[in-house]
Amino acid sequence: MRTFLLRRLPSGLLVLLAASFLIFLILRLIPGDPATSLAGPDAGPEAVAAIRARLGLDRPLLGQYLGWLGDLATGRLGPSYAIGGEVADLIGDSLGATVELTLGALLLVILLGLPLGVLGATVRRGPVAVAVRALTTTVLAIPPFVTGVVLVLVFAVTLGLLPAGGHESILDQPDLGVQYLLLPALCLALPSAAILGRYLKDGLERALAEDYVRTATALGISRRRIVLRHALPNALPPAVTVLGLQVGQLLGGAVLVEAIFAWPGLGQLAEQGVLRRDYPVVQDLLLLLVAVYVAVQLVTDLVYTWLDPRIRWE
Amino acid sequence: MSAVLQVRDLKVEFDGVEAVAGVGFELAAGETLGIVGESGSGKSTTALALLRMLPAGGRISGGSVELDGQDLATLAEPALRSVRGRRIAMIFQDPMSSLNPVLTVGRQLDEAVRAHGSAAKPERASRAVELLDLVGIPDAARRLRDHPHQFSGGQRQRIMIALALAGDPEVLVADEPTTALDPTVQQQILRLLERINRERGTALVLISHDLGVIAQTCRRVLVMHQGLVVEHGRTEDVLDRPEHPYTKRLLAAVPRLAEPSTAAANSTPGPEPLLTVTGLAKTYGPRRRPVTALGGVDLVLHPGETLGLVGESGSGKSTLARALVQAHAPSAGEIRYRGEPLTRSRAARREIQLVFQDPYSSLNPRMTVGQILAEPLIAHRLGDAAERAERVGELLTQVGLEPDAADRHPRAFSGGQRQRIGIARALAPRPSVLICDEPVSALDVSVQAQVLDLLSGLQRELGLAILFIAHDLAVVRQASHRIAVMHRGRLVETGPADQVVTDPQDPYTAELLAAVPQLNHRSPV
Amino acid sequence: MTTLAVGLRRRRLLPAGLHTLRGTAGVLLVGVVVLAGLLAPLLTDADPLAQSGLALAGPSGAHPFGTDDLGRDLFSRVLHGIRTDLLISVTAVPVGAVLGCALALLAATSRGADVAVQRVFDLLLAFPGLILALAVTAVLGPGRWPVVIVIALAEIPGFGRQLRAGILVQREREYALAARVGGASRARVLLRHVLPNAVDPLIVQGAIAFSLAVFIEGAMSFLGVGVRPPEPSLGGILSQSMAYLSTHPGYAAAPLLVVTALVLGLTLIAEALNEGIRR
Amino acid sequence: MTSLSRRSLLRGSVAAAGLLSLAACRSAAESGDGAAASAGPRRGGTLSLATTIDYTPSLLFAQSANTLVQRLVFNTLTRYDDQLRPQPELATSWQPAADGRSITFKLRDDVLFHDGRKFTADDVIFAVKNLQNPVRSAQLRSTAATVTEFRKNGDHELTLELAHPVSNLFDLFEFMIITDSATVEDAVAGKQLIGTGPFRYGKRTPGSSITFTRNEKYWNPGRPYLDGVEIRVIPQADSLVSSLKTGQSHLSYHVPGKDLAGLKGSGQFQLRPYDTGSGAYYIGVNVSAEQVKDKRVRQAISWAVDRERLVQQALGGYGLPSAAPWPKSSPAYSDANATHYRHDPAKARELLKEAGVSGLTLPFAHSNTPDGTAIAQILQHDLKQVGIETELQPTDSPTMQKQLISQTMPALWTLSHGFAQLHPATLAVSAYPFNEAKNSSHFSSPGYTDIVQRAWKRPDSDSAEAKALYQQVTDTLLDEAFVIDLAIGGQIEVAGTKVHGATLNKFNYLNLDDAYLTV
Repeated sequence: MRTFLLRRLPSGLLVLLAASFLIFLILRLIPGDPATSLAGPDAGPEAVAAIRARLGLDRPLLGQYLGWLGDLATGRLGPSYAIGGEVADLIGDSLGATVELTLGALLLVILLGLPLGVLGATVRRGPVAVAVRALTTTVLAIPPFVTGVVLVLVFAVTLGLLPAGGHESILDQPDLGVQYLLLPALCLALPSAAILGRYLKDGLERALAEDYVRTATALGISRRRIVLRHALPNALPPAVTVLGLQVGQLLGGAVLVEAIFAWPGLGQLAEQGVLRRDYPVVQDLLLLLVAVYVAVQLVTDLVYTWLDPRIRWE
Repeated sequence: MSAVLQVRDLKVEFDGVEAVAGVGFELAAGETLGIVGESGSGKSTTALALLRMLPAGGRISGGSVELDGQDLATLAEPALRSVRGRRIAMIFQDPMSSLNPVLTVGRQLDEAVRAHGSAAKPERASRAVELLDLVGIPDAARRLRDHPHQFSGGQRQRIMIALALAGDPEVLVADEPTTALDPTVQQQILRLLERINRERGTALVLISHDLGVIAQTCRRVLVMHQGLVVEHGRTEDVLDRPEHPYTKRLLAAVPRLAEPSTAAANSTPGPEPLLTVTGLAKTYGPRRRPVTALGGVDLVLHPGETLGLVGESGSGKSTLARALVQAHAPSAGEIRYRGEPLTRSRAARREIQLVFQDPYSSLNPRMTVGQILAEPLIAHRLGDAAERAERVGELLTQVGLEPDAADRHPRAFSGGQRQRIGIARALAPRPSVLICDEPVSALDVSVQAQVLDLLSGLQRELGLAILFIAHDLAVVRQASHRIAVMHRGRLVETGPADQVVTDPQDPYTAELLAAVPQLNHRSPV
Repeated sequence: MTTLAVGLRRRRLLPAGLHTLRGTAGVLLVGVVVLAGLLAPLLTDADPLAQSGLALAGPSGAHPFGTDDLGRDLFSRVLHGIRTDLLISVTAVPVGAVLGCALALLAATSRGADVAVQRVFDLLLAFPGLILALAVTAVLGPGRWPVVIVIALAEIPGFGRQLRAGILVQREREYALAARVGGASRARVLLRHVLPNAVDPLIVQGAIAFSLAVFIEGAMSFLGVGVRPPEPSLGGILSQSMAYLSTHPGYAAAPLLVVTALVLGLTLIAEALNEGIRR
Repeated sequence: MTSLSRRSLLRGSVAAAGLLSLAACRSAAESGDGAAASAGPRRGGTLSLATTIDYTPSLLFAQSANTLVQRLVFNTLTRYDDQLRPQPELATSWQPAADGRSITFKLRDDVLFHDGRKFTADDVIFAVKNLQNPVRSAQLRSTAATVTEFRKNGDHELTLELAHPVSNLFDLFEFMIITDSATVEDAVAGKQLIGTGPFRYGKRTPGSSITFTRNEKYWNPGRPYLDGVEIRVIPQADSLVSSLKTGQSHLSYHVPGKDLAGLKGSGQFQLRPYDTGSGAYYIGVNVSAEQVKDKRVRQAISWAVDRERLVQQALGGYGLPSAAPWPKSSPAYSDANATHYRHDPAKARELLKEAGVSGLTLPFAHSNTPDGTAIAQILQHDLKQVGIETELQPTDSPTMQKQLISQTMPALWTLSHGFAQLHPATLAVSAYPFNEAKNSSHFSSPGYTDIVQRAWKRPDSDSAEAKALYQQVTDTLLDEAFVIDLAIGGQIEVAGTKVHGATLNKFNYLNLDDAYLTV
C-alpha cells in the first residue's frame, strides 16, 4: 500500500499544481473584478481603488499567484473578499453540508443501483424487467434540474411531506436532517444510480456468462446464490470504479441540485464566489474539489484492489 | 452391472441447428467411458446436455438422459438442481476460468458442500479440508483461505475435482479436464481421476479430443463425428481394430512418439549456422524481485533445418521466440543472423518471421486476408499495390488456399485455414527463418497433420530454417531434425530428434517422455 | 461449442445491434426529433422570436403547443430549439471526441505520456463542470461558443478514457504483435491495427455523449449562461418553463417531452449498440 | 483484509437503508395553511424570511441588493413616514438652522448597544465620519461629506455643521445606521454585528442563513414581539417560491414578478407592493456610442417600448409603467411625466427617420437572471418593431457592475435603479446612472449639472420652488433620454397569512419592530 501511495502521490500533486494554475488563470480572465463588486453599485473610482489596494489586487499577477500558493503551503487561507468571514470557515461549513449530501446521495446510489443492476441482469422478462428498464432509462432521460423541481413540487408543495429546501445538519438533528437531505440526495442520486445499475447489470451479465458460474450451476447451487454470492463479487470491482467517477460527478453536479434545494454546500459557495468574484474563496474551493476528486480516485483504486484479490498489493 | 446413466437418442439443437444428432449410451456404476471427437463433433455439447446445462439458444430436442430411471431431459428446474452436483457432477476444461477468481477456495468448497446439505459451518469447513486432502492439495487447511490464482494450474484442476466431489456424486463428467495442462500434470490429474473412480466407485465420463488420454483412462470409448456416434466399444477394440472409416482416419492422423523423424526427407541442413543465439537471458518484473524467463540460452539454427523446441508452459519457449523476432529486447546475450548481430541489421528483421499459436487472435479481425498479407509487404516497402496483390495471390496458393480468399475476413475461415493464413503472412516478406510458436497446438489432429505437411512442404520448396516450438513430443519428433528441450528458462538437452526421444540424456527429458499418453491401451485396474 | 460461439460472434456488429426492438425504437425516436428540428421551417411558419400579448396560452389551432411567458409560439420555439441543440451537439461532440481520442493515442506512445494524459483526464473530470461553464461564459461572453466549448471539454475524458482502455486491451492481442513482427512501425501498429479494433465502444460513447450535450446545454441555460437569448434552445425553453410548472404545466410539457424522447432514443441506441458489440 | 470484512461492508450499506427510511418523529415540512388569524399582536415565534441574495457584510454601509439586516440589528436617527416626513427614532427631536447650514439633534438617553454600552452622541459622529470614508462606498457619501463639523452638547445633544444646505439631509439619516465604532471592522468582515436594534445578530452560514435573536433590552418597550428572525438564502427563485408555498418561509421580498400572479391566486398569501419602493427598471444609453449620439434616436427608443406589456409579462402586473423615474409618493411625480412617452412605434419610426438613422444594430447588455433576460427579450422585440436590431448580451452582475462603474457599458443596457423613492436630489447626486458629474451614459451638460446642484443645495425639499427644480431635472431626463425609465416596481412583500406588521424603510431596510406571527 505504501508503494502504491508513493507511486500515485507525486502525479496527484502535479494535478493539483496544474489545477491551481488553471483556476487562478481562469478567475483572472473572467471580466469584472472583486473590487467593483465589493464597492457596490454606486461607488466612485476612489472607493474602488482603495478596495483594490486593500485586497492586494494592485500587485502583479505572478506575485498574486505565488502569494496564494505560499499561503496555501503555510495553511493560511485568509479572509474572503465579498462573502464575509474566513475562507477556512466558509469552506469548512459548506464542505460539511456537501459531504452530507454526497454521502447521502452515494448511499442512495448504492441502495438503488444495486437492486437495479441485479434485477436488470437476472430478470429478463415480465413486469419487473420492464419496470427496471423503464426506470433506468427514463431517469437518465430527464434533465436533473427538472427532476429536482418536480420532486419539490410533488413531495414538498403538493404532498407537504418533506421540506422544499434548506439544510439542517444531520449530526445536530438527525431526524430533521434526514428530511432535508432526502429530496436533494435523491435528485442527485437518481442519474448516478441508473448509471451504476447499468454498469452493474453489464458486469453481472458478463459474470453470469463466465465459466465459474457454469461450475456453480453444475454443483447444484441455487440461481439466487449464484447471482448474489458468486457473480456479484466479480461485478463489483468495475462498478466501484464507476462509483468513484460518480462521486466526482456528484461533487460537481451538486451545484445545480444545491441551487434548487437551497443546500448551503460547496456548489453554492462556488457559485456565489464566482458571481461575486471572491477570488480567495473560489480558488481554494476549486482546488479543494480537485483534491477531493483526486483522493476519491485514489480510494477507488484502493477499494478496487481490495475487492479484487487478483491484483491486491503486497 | 446396472446402468446408472442411460442416454437414449439424445438430440440437441442450437437455434434450430442440430449439434447432437442422436447419441445413446449407457454407463454402469463405477464404470469409465471416454467420448472422443474433434471440435464440432458435439462431444462437449453432449457432456453439457447430460446435466441439462446447455448455453443460451441450446435445447434438448429429443431423446432422454435417465439417471437411475429419472429423465433429466424433462425434469423440473428445482429437482434438476438437487441432482446436479449431488448425483452427477462435472469438471470443465479450463480450471482458471472455471473457478471464481474473487472467492477463496474455502468459500467455493463451502458453497458446494452447503448446496446439498444443511451441515453447520464447522462441519462444512472440515469437509472442505477433507476434500482438498482427497485431491492431493498439500497443507489443505491453511490453503482454504487462498484464492484460485494462488494455485498452480494442476492444483486448480484438483480443486475443480474436489468441488465436483463435494456432493459425493455417482457420475462424474469430465470435459477435456487436462487439455490446458502440461503433459506431466496431465498425467497426475488422470491418475487422480482413475484413483477416484477406483476408490470411490464414481462412474466417469471423460470427454477429450486426445485419444491417448482416453486410451489411458477409459475402459470403453465412444467416437463422435458430426453430432453422431460413429463407433462405440471397448477401448482396446476400437483402437486396435477401428471399423468406421472416420475412426481409422483419426487414428492415422495421431502422431506417435515411436515413429521416427521425417525431417531428413524434407531437406538437409546447411553447414554454416544461420542463426546463433548465445547466452540469451530475459528477466521481467521489478528490479528487486525479478522473474527469470530465460536464463542464458545457447542455440544454433542451420539453413534448411527444423529445430524442435519442447518444454512445459512457462519454460521460456515463447519468450525465446519473441526475442528472436525482436518483439522485446533481451536482458543479456546476443542473437546473430549470418554472423551479424540481429539488432544492427534491418534486413534481418525481414528474414525472421513468426507463426503464432492462436489462429484466432493473431489475425486482425478488421482486415481482409488480402490486407493482412499485404501488411508486411507495405512495412518492408516491397513492391507497389499491383505487385503486392499479385504476391498475396501467390502466397495464398502456396499455403493451399484459393486466391479469392484475399477479399474475405478471417472470421470466414476455419481454424486450420486461419493457420494457413498466418503462415502465409509469415512467408510474405520471403524470410529464411520461420519461428513457429506452437503452430498446431490449437488444432484438431487431422488439421494438425495437414499443417505439418504444409510446413514440411514449404521447407522442401523454400529451404526455410524452422524453429518449431511445441509441447507435444510426438509432433516435434516427427517434424524436426534436432530437438532442444527447455526447462525453467534453460536448454537442458539438445540433440538429433530420434536420439533425444529414444535415448534422453537429461532426467527432465525422460520425465517428459514418460508423461506422453500412449495409444497402446493401459486399462485402469 | 467453440464453433458455435464463433458463429455467433461472426454476425455484423452495428446493424445487428440496431436491428433489435430497442435499437429500432431508439433510431425512431431520435429520427423523429431530429427530423422535426431539421424541417422546422417547413413544419411551422410561426416566427420563434415573435412576441405577442398572448402569454402562457394553452394549446390551440394557431399555437399547437400554446405560447410561452412572452407570448411566443411554443411549437415553433421547440422545433427551432431542436435545431439549436443539434447544431451545438454536432459541433461539440465530434470536437470532444477527436480531442479525447487524440489524447488517448498520445497516451499510447509512452508511459510518461500515458501518466500525463491520465492526469489531464482527471483534471477535466475533477473540475466542476458547471463552475467551468460559468467561468468560460464569463470569459467569452454568452452565446453558442461557450456552450460548445464546455460540452466539448466535458466529452473529452469520456471518449479518451474509453479509447485508452480499448487500446490497452487490443494492444496485447496477438494480431498487434503479429503486425509488429511483420515489420510495421509503432505508429502504424497503433493507427492501422489497434485503433480500428478499439473504436467500437466509442460508438456507444457517442450516443451517450449526445445526450450529455443536451443536458449540459440545459443546465447552462438553467444557470443563465446558455445560448444567447432570444434564440430558442431546448434547455433554455425548459428552464424558463420551470417557474410555471405548478401554474402552467403545459408550458414545460412540450420541451420536456422532446428532450426526454431525444435522450431516451439516444440511450436506447447506445444500449442496443452495446449489446451488439458484446455479442 | 478478509472476504468477511468485505461482506460486512455490503451488509452495513443495506442496514443504512433503514436509517434513511427511518420515519422521523418530527416533520421538517410545515403545513402551509394559515388558519384564521386571531386579532392583536402576539409575543413569540421566529419569523422565517426568504431571500434570493445573500447578505454581503462588506456592503453593510452601501445600498445593496440585500438590505434586510441593517434595521434588524441597528437603528437610524430618524425614519420617514409615507409622505417622506422624518419621524423620531434614536433622535427624539431636531432643529435645523434657518440657513440650512446646521442641524441640532436631541438623542435618546435610554439606548444600549447589544454589548451593554450606552449610546451617545459620539456614536452619531462616528456614523457620519464612517460614511464619509470612501472605502465604505456609501451612496449618500456626498451628503455625508457636507457635514464639516460636529458640536457635542453633552452626551445626548449634537449639532452638525454643513458646508452648504442640502435638500436630502434626512435621506442621510434614514440611510445611516448607528454602529458600534469598536467593532465596525468586524462588522464589514462579517464576524459580528453590534448595534442598538431590536435583534441581536446570531449565527450566519454564508449562502444559507442568518439568524437573529430578540434584543431583550431594546429601548422600545415590549418590542419586538418576535423571539427571533431567520433569513434563509434561497438563490433559485423557483425554490424560494416553493419554500413560501410549503410554509417553510413566512415572508419574502424577492419573489420574481412572474410568480406573483400565481401566489396571489392561491389565497395563501398577502401581497403588498411598496409603491414607494426602490426599484425602477430602465434602459441605459451610452451616449458616446455613435449610433445613439442623436437624442432623437434615444427618444425613439423610449417611444418604441411597450411599458404596459413589460409590466404584465415580466413583472406579473406589479409595477407602474412610467417614463420618469419617480414613484407616486415622490414630490417630483406627475402623471404627465410618467406618461410622457407612451407605446407609439409610428412616432419612434418617424423620429428615427428624422435623425436619418436606418439599419441600426445595437449591443444590448442585460443581467443574465431569468427576470433580466425576460425583460431584455421584450425590449428587444419592441425595438425590432421600429427597425432597431439589438444583440442581447446576458451579463453576470459583477461584470455589469464593473462596466457600470468604469463607464464601459455598450450602447444599450437594461437594469434597475433605486433612490427615486427619496428626495429627488438624492437620485441625481447619489444614483450612478443619473449622476451629473460622472455616469455610465457618459452624459453631461452644464445645464443638467446646474439644475441638479441647485436642487440639492437647498435647505428645503418640499416648497414650490424646489418642485419646480425637480420638474426641470425631470424634463432634462425625459428630453435627453440617456436613462429611459420603463416601470416603477418597488419591492413586493409576499407574506403568509400569519405574518403581520413587517415594513421596509425607504432604503428597504427591514423593520420588524412591530411584526408578529399569529398562530
